[in-house]
Amino acid sequence: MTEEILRVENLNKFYGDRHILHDINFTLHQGEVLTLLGPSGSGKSTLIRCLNGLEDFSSGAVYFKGEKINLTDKNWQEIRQKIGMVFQSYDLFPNLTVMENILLAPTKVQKRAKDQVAQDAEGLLKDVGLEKYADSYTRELSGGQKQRIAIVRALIMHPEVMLFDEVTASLDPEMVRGILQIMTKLSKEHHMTMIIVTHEMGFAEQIADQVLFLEDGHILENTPGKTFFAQPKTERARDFLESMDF
Amino acid sequence: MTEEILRVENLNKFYGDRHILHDINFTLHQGEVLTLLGPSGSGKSTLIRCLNGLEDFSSGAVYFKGEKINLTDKNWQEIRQKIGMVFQSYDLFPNLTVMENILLAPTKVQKRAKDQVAQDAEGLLKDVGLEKYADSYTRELSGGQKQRIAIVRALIMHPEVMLFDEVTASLDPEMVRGILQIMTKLSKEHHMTMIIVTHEMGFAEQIADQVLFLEDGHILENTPGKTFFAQPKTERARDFLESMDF
Amino acid sequence: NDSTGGSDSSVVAIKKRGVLRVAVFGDLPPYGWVDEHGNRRGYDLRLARRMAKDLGVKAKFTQVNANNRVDTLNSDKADIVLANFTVTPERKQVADFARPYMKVSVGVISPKNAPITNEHQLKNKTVIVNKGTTAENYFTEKGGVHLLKFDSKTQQFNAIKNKRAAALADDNSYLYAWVKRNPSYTVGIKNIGPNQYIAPAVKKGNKSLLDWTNQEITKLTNQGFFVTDYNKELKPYFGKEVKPSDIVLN
Amino acid sequence: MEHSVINVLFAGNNFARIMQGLWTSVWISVDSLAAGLVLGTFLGILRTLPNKPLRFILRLYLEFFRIVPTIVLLYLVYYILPRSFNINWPASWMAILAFALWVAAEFSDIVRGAIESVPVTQKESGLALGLSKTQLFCYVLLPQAVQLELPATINLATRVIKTTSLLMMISIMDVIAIGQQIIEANNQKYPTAVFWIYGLIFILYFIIDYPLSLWSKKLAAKENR
Amino acid sequence: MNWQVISHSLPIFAQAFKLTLWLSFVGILGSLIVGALSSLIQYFKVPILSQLFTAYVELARNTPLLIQLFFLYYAFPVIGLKMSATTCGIIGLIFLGGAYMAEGFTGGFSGVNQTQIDNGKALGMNNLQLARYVVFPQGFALSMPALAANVIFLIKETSIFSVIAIPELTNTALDLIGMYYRSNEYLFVLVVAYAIILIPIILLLNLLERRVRYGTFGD
Ligand SMILES: Nc1ncnc2c1ncn2[C@@H]1O[C@H](COP(=O)(O)OP(=O)(O)OP(=O)(O)O)[C@@H](O)[C@H]1O
Ligand SMILES: Nc1ncnc2c1ncn2[C@@H]1O[C@H](COP(=O)(O)OP(=O)(O)OP(=O)(O)O)[C@@H](O)[C@H]1O
Ligand SMILES: NC(=O)CC[C@H](N)C(=O)O
Ligand SMILES: [Mg+2]
Ligand SMILES: [Mg+2]
Repeated sequence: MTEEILRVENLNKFYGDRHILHDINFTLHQGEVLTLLGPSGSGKSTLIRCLNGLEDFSSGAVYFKGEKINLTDKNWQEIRQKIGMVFQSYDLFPNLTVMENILLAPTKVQKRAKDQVAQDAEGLLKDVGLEKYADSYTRELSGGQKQRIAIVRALIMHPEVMLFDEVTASLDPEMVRGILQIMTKLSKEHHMTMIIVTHEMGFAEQIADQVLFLEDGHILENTPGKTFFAQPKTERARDFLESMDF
Repeated sequence: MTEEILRVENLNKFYGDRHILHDINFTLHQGEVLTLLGPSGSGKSTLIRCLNGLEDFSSGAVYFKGEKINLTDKNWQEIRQKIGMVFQSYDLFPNLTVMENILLAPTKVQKRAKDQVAQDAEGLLKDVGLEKYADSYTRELSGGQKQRIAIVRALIMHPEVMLFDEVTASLDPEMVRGILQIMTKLSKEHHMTMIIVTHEMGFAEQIADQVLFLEDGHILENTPGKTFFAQPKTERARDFLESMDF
Repeated sequence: NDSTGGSDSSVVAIKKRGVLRVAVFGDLPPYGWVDEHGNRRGYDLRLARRMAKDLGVKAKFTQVNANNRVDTLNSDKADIVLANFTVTPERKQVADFARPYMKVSVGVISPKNAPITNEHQLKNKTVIVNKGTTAENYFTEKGGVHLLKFDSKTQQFNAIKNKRAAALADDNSYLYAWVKRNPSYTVGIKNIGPNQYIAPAVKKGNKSLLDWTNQEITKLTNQGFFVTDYNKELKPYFGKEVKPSDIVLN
Repeated sequence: MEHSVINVLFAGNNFARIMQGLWTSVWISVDSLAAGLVLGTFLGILRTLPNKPLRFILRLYLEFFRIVPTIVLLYLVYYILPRSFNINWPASWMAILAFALWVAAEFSDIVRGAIESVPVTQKESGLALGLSKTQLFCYVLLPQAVQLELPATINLATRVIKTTSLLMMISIMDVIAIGQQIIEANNQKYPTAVFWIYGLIFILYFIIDYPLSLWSKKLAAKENR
Repeated sequence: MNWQVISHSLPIFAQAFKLTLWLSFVGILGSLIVGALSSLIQYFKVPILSQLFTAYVELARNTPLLIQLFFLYYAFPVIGLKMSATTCGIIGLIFLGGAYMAEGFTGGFSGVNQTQIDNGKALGMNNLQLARYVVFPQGFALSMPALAANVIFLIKETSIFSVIAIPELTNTALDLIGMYYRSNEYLFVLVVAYAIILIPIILLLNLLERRVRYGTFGD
């Protein structure tokens, strides 16, 4: 098997008294796509946020390329440059233009040369079909366009893993497809390692190498993608899959 | 054919200079379900809002049970008691309890006796499985629960038509199904006349007697439900249906 | 509107009302001030109470500062001002003064260790005054000094104690009393500008109260009321250098 | 030094008088607020009506009170109003009048803002249920607006209370005026009286206003959840 | 109304007008600096300093400027700290204004979506970078309405400087009334003077506020 990128060991998370994530274990290898499925409130967002330090956790460990991540702010800040993340609410910085949004982190955080990054950015914008919009403000863009920019903004950091949390959930149905295509391309052509939370079952089925099915903060299934959709092991997962199509 | 409930004749609507709805014509009969489909921005919400006077229109007419609706505030207020409407953003009144939300209009507007309506309300709450929540405030409810209350709040007025504008759009996928089931039951068991705007194609296919396909404010197709989904007449509608499933 | 305002404060109206409304100072011992029990006291206050008594009514007080005495009359907030109100030609145009009951002149105090004893020493120095007083008017017209202007006595005396100016100018009659309590200061200039009088003032055109007050002052002067008033209210506050005849008219 | 603090504060009935001055400030605030809130609610509702001239006039009213500092306002009401309009009430009433007009102006803006910020969808849901404009207003908009405006209203109250410190400018024996009398009467015996008396008044204002501020913050935080 | 009285008083009022403008300007500038600083310190919960600034904000916001000035000007010298009236006025105004501005900024900063901050973090920014590139620029735009209201409020508060003998507009008017008894005329000039200062500011700020509300700030 290829190189191990992320490994989670016995991760537990509490909000106050509430035990939100129970003994989470899994491993993600180079180039793999892992899909997190599960009903609303099962802890998918919480888990994915733990993986780049937006939430701290109570016990357990996360390993990045075999090295245990040490839970200081400083260290997370380093790690996050290697782990890209895109959220449901396409949150571009509204006070900046598209290009400024993209350049901010590489120039300020990674201190890369501006003109070089800009060139890079133009390439990526072209890939997602938005090269015309470099100097627009984000309010002039549709939801789908914003979300594509958000993906570019994460990719420009040259991350080794990408985390996607329901990136199509707030989009008009007609916009969804474009975004899913970009993600598919990212996996198939660029072999990006990814963790994806989604409610689009068709898409998940097509892209997932591995499926983690969560309920109430427990991993109920950790199965190769094909197997999960063809014959889910648990009753709960079967119900869940059924409820997803009317 | 059964009695005619709503008829729209040559309706045109402008926002400032922008022509939003072009010569809309259609008829809705007692017990029928009409589904409004079309891409985002095509004018579905605008049209449905014109039908109970939340938007005024520039020319054309709406007939309710054969009588032309006269476009004064006073008259709309009368008509609205016969036309129920539920929106995407489950807007219960946050300052009232569930029961108070439901009782407000029948007691204040229709001047019905409170205890009688309350009894009625309990029945409806039981139908949607929320009888326990009568005295809760709405912030304690989930999105799906709120939306069910909003439907009850409209039904208690004994409307002759119900208008639904993307009522499941802001809900978690698992919640969607419950709401769609309630609407199906309303049509199949209670023979409610309904106009439904939705992005749930499976549901639309199953429930629609008639489909209006809108684009840019024009009616591109006005077809019986079965026909539309099996063999859409226009290229545009075909594209649209395709884009809806991944 | 003079006539309506005047009639409100006519003697008849006052008697009918049973209250004489008097504008007085509240922070100016020993003329008009409030003691630690909350009672209004002073030379002006004794006069006010006496006038009310002679009118057969109760006295009710409105506390004013120097710069709103005229407005207080004009807007009918009081029937009469007994707040050490110096008679000047300008003021006669906006209020009616009755017969005077006190002599006064502007004086200047300064610290004993840097005394100012004649007007030339004030040139280009900072001088504290109270807004709306004859002292302010005098220096404003004369020019040549920098004025620091305060609303009330409390403020101006605190300011001089905080050494915010070389000197403070005000009626010599208070200054005598004040330096006695604050012995590190001296009334370096005892008289500057004209000798003037202090009189009760009523709203312009209020003839009825004006006439009554004139008679009253005459009567009280004859009865020696002001000497008694002086002995009771002022004398304890003054040093030996002040004699009753410096203040009281006869 | 400490000895003299106690002495100044408790000489005669100094302390009781300060408290009485404070009470004057408080009840003037309370009365002005009561009157101002009623008038302001009314004006605020009028400002949401689509009548252009009316809105313009009410806007002018608001801007006038925004432009004129409160000291000046007190002067205008206390000294000019009686002369020009023959309204002559006791000083405290005049103060209440001035404050109430000011509160009404500020509050009308709060009310308008709150009513307008009730989401449009709430209005539409009400209309869709067949509620008339008045019913919509009474059962839906107003109750929600009241909740929205509460923190701003409490803040306004703290400002009114603080502004009572200007009352001494129009011959009202408020806590500061009385403080000054005491300072003057004790100046010789206790030269540091000025420090302690002003210090006490400073603390007293804080004791009254701080709980209100806290309350308003709590409510605002709750709203933002 | 006597126009001659008015025109005679204009040079004196002009003097006071300039002073009011100058004091307001310095006071507002200082308040903005103190306010921004204090708000950022509170936002990032800098230990000790943040408690200190919270206490300051509460103290300053919940006491009247008048008594703050009395204290600075009349009471402080008693314990040996004497400052000129102007210094006291400006310090007082900044003391008060800083607290109000801090609240304004805090309101704006807390209006910045948590998701915006998450995004910034996810891009690897540290706290300083978050403050500089995310929280401050967005929060500032959001705080504009509150800051604008504070600007107007602080300009009006300079009228209270009259109690410490600073010859600004209100003091000048009350003084002239005390000397020449022309209340109508002088109060008229006074109100007009405030209108001249405040109306353009109100208009300007309305404009700004509208731009913020419609999200066009930053164009
Ligand atoms: N800040 C918080 N404080 C307390 N509880 C929280 C918090 N955030 C989330 N939770 C709880 O943690 C659980 C998991 O939430 P999470 O958002 O991870 O679910 P999810 O699987 O992402 O759901 P969805 O599909 O709706 O996004 C839920 O029960 C939620 O109520
Ligand atoms: N208040 C308004 N002022 C101006 N234009 C408007 C307004 N409301 C809607 N529009 C425009 O009218 C057109 C139709 O909008 P409408 O909301 O009816 O579309 P829709 O079909 O309901 O879309 P969606 O599926 O996104 O809800 C759009 O182009 C929209 O931009
Ligand atoms: N308050 C005062 O000092 C009054 C001063 C002087 N007697 C005047 O009338 O102007
Ligand atoms: Mg989630
Ligand atoms: Mg719509």
